[in-house]
Amino acid sequence: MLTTKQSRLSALLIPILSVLLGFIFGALLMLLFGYNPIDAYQAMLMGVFNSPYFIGEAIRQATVLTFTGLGFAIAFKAGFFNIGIAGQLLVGWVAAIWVALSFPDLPRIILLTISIGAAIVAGAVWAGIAGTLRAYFGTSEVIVTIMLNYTALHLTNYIIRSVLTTGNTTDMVSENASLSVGWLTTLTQGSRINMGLFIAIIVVFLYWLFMTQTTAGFEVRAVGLNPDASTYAGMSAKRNIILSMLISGGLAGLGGAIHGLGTFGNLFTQSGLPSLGFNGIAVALLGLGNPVGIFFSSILFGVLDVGAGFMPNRAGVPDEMADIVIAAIIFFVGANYVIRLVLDKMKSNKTAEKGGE
Amino acid sequence: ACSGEDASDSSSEDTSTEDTGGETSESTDFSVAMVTDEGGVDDRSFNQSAWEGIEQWGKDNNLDEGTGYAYYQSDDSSDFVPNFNQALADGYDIIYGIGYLLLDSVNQVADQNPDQHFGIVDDISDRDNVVSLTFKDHQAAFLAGVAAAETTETGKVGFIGGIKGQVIDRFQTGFEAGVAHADDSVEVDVQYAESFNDAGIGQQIAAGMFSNGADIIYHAAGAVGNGVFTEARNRMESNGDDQLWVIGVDRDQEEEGNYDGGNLTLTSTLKEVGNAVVESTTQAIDEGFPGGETIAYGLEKGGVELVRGNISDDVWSSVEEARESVINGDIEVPEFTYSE
Amino acid sequence: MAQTERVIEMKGITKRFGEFKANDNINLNVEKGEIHALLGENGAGKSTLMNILSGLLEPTSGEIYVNGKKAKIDSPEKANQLGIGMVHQHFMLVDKFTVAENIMLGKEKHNYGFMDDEGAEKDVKDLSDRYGLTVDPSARIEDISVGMQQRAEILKTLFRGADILIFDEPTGVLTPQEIDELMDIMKKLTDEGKSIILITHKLDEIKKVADRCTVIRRGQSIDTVNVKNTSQQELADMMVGRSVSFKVDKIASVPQGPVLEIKNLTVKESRGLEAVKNIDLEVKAGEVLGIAGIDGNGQSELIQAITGLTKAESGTIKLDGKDITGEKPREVTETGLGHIPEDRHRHGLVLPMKLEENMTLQQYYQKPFSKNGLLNHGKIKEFAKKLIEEFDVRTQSEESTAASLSGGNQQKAIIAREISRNPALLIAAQPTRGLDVGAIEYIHKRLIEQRDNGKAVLLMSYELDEVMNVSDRIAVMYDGKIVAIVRADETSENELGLLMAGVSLEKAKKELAGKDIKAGTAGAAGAAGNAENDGKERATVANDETE
Amino acid sequence: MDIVSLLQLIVSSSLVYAAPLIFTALGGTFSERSGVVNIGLEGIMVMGAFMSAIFNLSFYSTFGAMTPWLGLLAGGVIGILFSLIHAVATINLRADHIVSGTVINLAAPALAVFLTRAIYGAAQTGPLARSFGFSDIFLLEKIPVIGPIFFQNTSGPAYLGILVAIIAWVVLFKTRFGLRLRSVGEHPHAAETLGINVYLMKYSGVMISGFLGGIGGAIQAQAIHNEFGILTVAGQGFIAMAAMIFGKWNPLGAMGAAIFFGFAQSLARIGNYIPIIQDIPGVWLQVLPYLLTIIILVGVVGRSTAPKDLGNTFIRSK
Ligand SMILES: Nc1ncnc2c1ncn2[C@@H]1O[C@H](COP(=O)(O)OP(=O)(O)OP(=O)(O)O)[C@@H](O)[C@H]1O
Ligand SMILES: Nc1ncnc2c1ncn2[C@@H]1O[C@H](COP(=O)(O)OP(=O)(O)OP(=O)(O)O)[C@@H](O)[C@H]1O
Ligand SMILES: [Mg+2]
Ligand SMILES: [Mg+2]
Repeated sequence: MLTTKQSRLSALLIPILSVLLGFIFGALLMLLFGYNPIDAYQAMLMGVFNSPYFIGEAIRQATVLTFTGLGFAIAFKAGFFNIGIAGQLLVGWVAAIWVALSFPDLPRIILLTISIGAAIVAGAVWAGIAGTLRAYFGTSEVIVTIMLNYTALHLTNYIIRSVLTTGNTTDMVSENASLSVGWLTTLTQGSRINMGLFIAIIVVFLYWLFMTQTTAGFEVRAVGLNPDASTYAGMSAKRNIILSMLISGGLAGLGGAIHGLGTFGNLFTQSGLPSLGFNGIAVALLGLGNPVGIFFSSILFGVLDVGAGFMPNRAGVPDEMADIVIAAIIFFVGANYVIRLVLDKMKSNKTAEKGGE
Repeated sequence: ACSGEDASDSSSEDTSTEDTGGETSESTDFSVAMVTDEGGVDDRSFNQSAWEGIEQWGKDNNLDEGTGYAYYQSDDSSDFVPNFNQALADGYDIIYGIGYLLLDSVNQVADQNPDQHFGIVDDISDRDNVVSLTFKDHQAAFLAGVAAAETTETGKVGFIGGIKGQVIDRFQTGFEAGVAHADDSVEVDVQYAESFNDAGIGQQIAAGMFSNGADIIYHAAGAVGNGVFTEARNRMESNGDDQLWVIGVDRDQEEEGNYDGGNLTLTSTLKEVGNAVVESTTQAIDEGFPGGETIAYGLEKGGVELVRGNISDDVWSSVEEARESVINGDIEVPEFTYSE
Repeated sequence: MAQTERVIEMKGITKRFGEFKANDNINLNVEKGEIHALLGENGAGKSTLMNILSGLLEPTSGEIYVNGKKAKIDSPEKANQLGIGMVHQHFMLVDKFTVAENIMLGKEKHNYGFMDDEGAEKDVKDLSDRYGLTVDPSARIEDISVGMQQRAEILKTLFRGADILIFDEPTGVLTPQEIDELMDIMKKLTDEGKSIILITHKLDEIKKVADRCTVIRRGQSIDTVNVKNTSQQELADMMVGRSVSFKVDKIASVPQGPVLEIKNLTVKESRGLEAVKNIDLEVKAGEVLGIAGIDGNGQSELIQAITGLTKAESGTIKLDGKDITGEKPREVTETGLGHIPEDRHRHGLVLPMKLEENMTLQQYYQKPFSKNGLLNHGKIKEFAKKLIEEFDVRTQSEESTAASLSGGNQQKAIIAREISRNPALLIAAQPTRGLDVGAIEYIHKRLIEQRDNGKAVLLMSYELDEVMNVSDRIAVMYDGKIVAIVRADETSENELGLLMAGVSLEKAKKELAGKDIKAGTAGAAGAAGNAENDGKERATVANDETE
Repeated sequence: MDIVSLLQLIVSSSLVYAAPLIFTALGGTFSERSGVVNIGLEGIMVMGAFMSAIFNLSFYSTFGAMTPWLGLLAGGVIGILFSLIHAVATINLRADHIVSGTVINLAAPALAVFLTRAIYGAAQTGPLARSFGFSDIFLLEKIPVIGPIFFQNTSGPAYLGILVAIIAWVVLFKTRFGLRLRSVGEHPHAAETLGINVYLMKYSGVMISGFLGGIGGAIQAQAIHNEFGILTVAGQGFIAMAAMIFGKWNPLGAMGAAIFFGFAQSLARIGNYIPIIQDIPGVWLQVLPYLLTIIILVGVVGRSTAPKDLGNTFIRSK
């Protein structure tokens, strides 16, 4: 019991220390270029935390990142590198807006359900292609998802212009397809925070439930760790490959729906793949694949992302600095072996001291 | 500000700021901010042009950056609305959204803040507290078409668009109309890169167009255009006998056209977003905010322009002629071909 | 022997892993030209000691003298320079490289950095001819037999000029024939003046080739004895630390109705060749059917077809009266099959998962471990604890990962999992590979217990000892066919050896009748036989229950 | 357009597009052959593009027409430096290779733009002093028919890439260094017991990938974009990674895959001048390169096997 508690503590300690070290690294870099790191961080944090509006915005951003992060994580757990989260998010976004625009007058609960459902299906299908090819032909999911990213990008732009509208931006969806929650909007002084937050919390719980408490999750984990032994034990590796990619893509598609309906309420032509997809990878890594960890790391990313906007005007520091800090944080998460080593050394020194007394 | 020189140089001799500078130098309590689209403030396109205009206006009025004038940079489309709100919190009198991508965001914050004044560039908002500044890009493109048709030796010219859509369609329509106006035997080869980023695609399309006989390409495709210039430069450097030209967009792209042995930027169409923003600001100070209005900046208002560049004297006089006709209404330049 | 020189002298070697002492003040002397056996239970510290000698591990304390000179062996490179080479328990070969490339790696033959493949292959050929270690220098490791892989490993050390060779459990993966060849090779090497340290769990092998034997128990060196003057019994006693004198009693089997019925079964292997050719086979309730045969004669494919991992080409398989031909592994398992796979790391366990999860790998989806798709962690833990207790799996806790267990305990966990489901048919493929005598005997006992409970057991093993001791009937496979089915108590290793080489039963009987048994080492068949030690003298050790 | 000029057009525009991909995919091959997954290729390309642009602008007055070629070296060197982050993280600090690669991809664009701002006061450098231009391949250009199609007015860097691919193949499969590098990617513990310095080999693999990836970025900047900005490298690193896998971790395969990708793009862009292809709707032509890659991968190439120890952290026994 004690040992598990201790390991849980160090599992918490590592991301926290990584975040600290990341900030310190950023500060050093800023000093090197003659910027004032204190001003910069103050601008970033105060910018967000001094205003309910920006807290709301940070959470809104975090909400979408939670979905993309979880999406990446489940594929990763099952042994796949789903680099196609961005494309799956995009097709989810398209599907949600398409459905919402097609049936503007349906009752809200129904319209939201089918819009979001369509997005999940779209994302799942998009990732499912890669999963199926992997399962039946052994085709590298890395290549297929990269290729499907670009395919999604071009198809999306085509659909917007040729199917949904003639311009670059679709109409706004009707009120019935809005995710906004009155009291939350009011509380955050009009931010775009939306019911995606609650969906995210539910999904975090469901993800945990699925992975640790269900037989299907057990299979996904087992197949991810040792497909041969899992096959021997009567699990279907093929089925689980496809299943985990479907869930992965479904989560990304759900993120697309929340982003589309919640953040924008419409869809517009994209010149590149949404960065939320790739940041989802970072979020998953910082969260160490744990759903609650992913949720909190999404919030950190949301704050950094929204707060970064304050740095140029209030501290004169280019907002690229925020990305550098994020990269540094992930670096330390990755190199946690060193952090662990130092922690262990400190611990053993302590116990040695105690023992000596 | 009809001259198509490098924007940062031209600011010192900018005529449009002179119009306003003398009268408004006292009104230091007025402040202006802009929110960029994803291109950022130094995109060497309309964001940069808008910012240079605002910056100059601020300096002329002895304002400080950060209180009297400011920009808010968007790295992602989801930054638009928060950036408006940041500008709102910082208390600017007018906040401009630069580029059609910001329309929905402007409308949204305009609804939430009915007493605040906003501007949108390149699109039209129907809100009462928003002034819409549009540009008759098709007029400048028309002149580019005239210049191209009159300059081509092969009777074939090309147009490369970025991502298909209304805005770029305006360029294409104007250009095609200009070509037809000058010489309807000249063919226009139209292609879209479906990207604003991948210069490699620009280079491939340009290679195809040149190989297929076009000798002038007009691009309206952002960074994809870099590849168009590269292909033209490569061809000119390996075989300088057959003159090829590129027509730049949004700002004077003369610099991009330098090659061993000359310059191949025939001309560039300009979009003087800075002028328009300053003009509408001045109007707001002097006559009250033109909320709900749409101000279309065309050739006549110096909102769009074609630079002289490397256009020959003969051709330039045809261009001048065409410009007169457009301004005085003899020629009505079509805006859209988009119909499907 | 007194005048021989000491090539290796390890003095007071201690190796700690954290708090744990894997080697505790061990002394070991090896003389020139001898084969020195190292004997000890699983986890006694043999591999650790040898890894220290070969420069892979650094001792916590202690000294090493090589040829009388004190040496600091801080890298494998250094060990090479000192003439020490090790043939590792898990081969250290690059599958995709050729034999020659593997042998040359690190000491490549090259012209200005460019590989001289032909020269290298010629050198390897010369070397292999010199020591009689037949290999194909240009063949890829992944395409050759385990025996040839091992010869490549040996050549690797010889190529580096090793005078002192360490063999860590070299026979565990070999066929009887190959084992015999290896013994000959070892003898030949010592004749050339090389010294050999041999780690093995097989006492008969020690008796057969070793000159002296050092016994290690729980990280400590117990004694070094002269093999000639010591019986297998004495060696076993020393190894375990107390007298072990009994053998598991095997009452005669009482076979009943058939549990497994195979008719006209043909199975193709992955490259599309027929590996199992039109086989008929029956295993009855209450009997252990052994399958003997040299590796690669279709045994693995036969098992894969029964378990549903490979589709049968033609024929039918019935389990407990139900036709399971073409069924998926899960259906087969549920019909009543337990399966201890050959490769426990790859197929038996999900190493990074908890032991408790591994223990329910076949049953997690059934009641009481789950209900409506939801796992019941309490029940899983309870079940795992029970099995750990019952099967004496040594682990810190049921929450430890399977990877943290020793090989023997990992195997016990698998056996616990499979037997606990009480399957009508238990297939045990190589169930005791690499395990010590204590563990082996325990596993054999459990298999026989299963039989005595009226279940059918199908045992596949390359070790004739094992097949003969545990089985009631033995089916011999050769070239994808069952060439004979004999009663275990009516056959001999020599007969089996001949059958395994493809000799027909009548012919084998005739041949054996005509010849003196002692001389029966002719050809491939003889490889299996060991006349001096016809299996009766086996030391059998009860499950080690101390501490 | 006559058939010869059409072919010339297709060949040269395929090669132009492929050139950066060839180098970067070759880089990835070296890294992964040594057992280190490198999804950071994209970031390495960004740094290479950035550095070559600075070099090009700063040293044109000194080196003249040689500048872009030397710029490749500049890009390669910064690529090496940047790849060291990946090497230290994955080899010494035992970081997950994907995590570390993600760090590279996050950090590189931010850092490069940050530095560009610091140096040029804007997010882009502006046009470079000198770009690659077309090259004629010495002597080969004189071959009738073939010469004009393949070797005249074509991409110099692409042919350099082809040459480097052949060299890389020789290095990887015919030299002592290559054997050792591959052994480390397949079975590092075996290599260790034979006295091979596993860390050194892995460092070599990653640093070569940095060098070649940096060159890939430098080509992207100096042969195509003619400037450095955030859009200069936009996904090419990922495509190169796909090419590496497509090519089954074989330098010649990776090169072939990169050229194939350039060809598919070219077909999509030049399709308008080719009968039949002309009639395919635009959107399909745009997604053609991507779908074609998937189809060929599934139908023809089949499953590819990565180096056996790819992605694992090597922990020295002791
Ligand atoms: N790297 C290590 N870290 C911690 N403990 C270790 C390590 N290597 C070995 N041990 C422990 O040291 C002990 C001796 O292991 P070793 O591998 O030497 O046993 P062995 O005698 O070779 O056993 P076997 O017969 O199973 O091969 C074991 O208890 C093992 O758990
Ligand atoms: N790094 C390590 N940390 C802790 N224990 C280790 C480590 N490496 C090995 N061990 C332990 O060393 C023991 C021996 O390992 P080894 O792989 O030699 O198994 P084994 O008992 O010899 O099994 P087999 O013969 O089947 O391979 C195991 O108990 C294993 O858990
Ligand atoms: Mg061992
Ligand atoms: Mg062992």
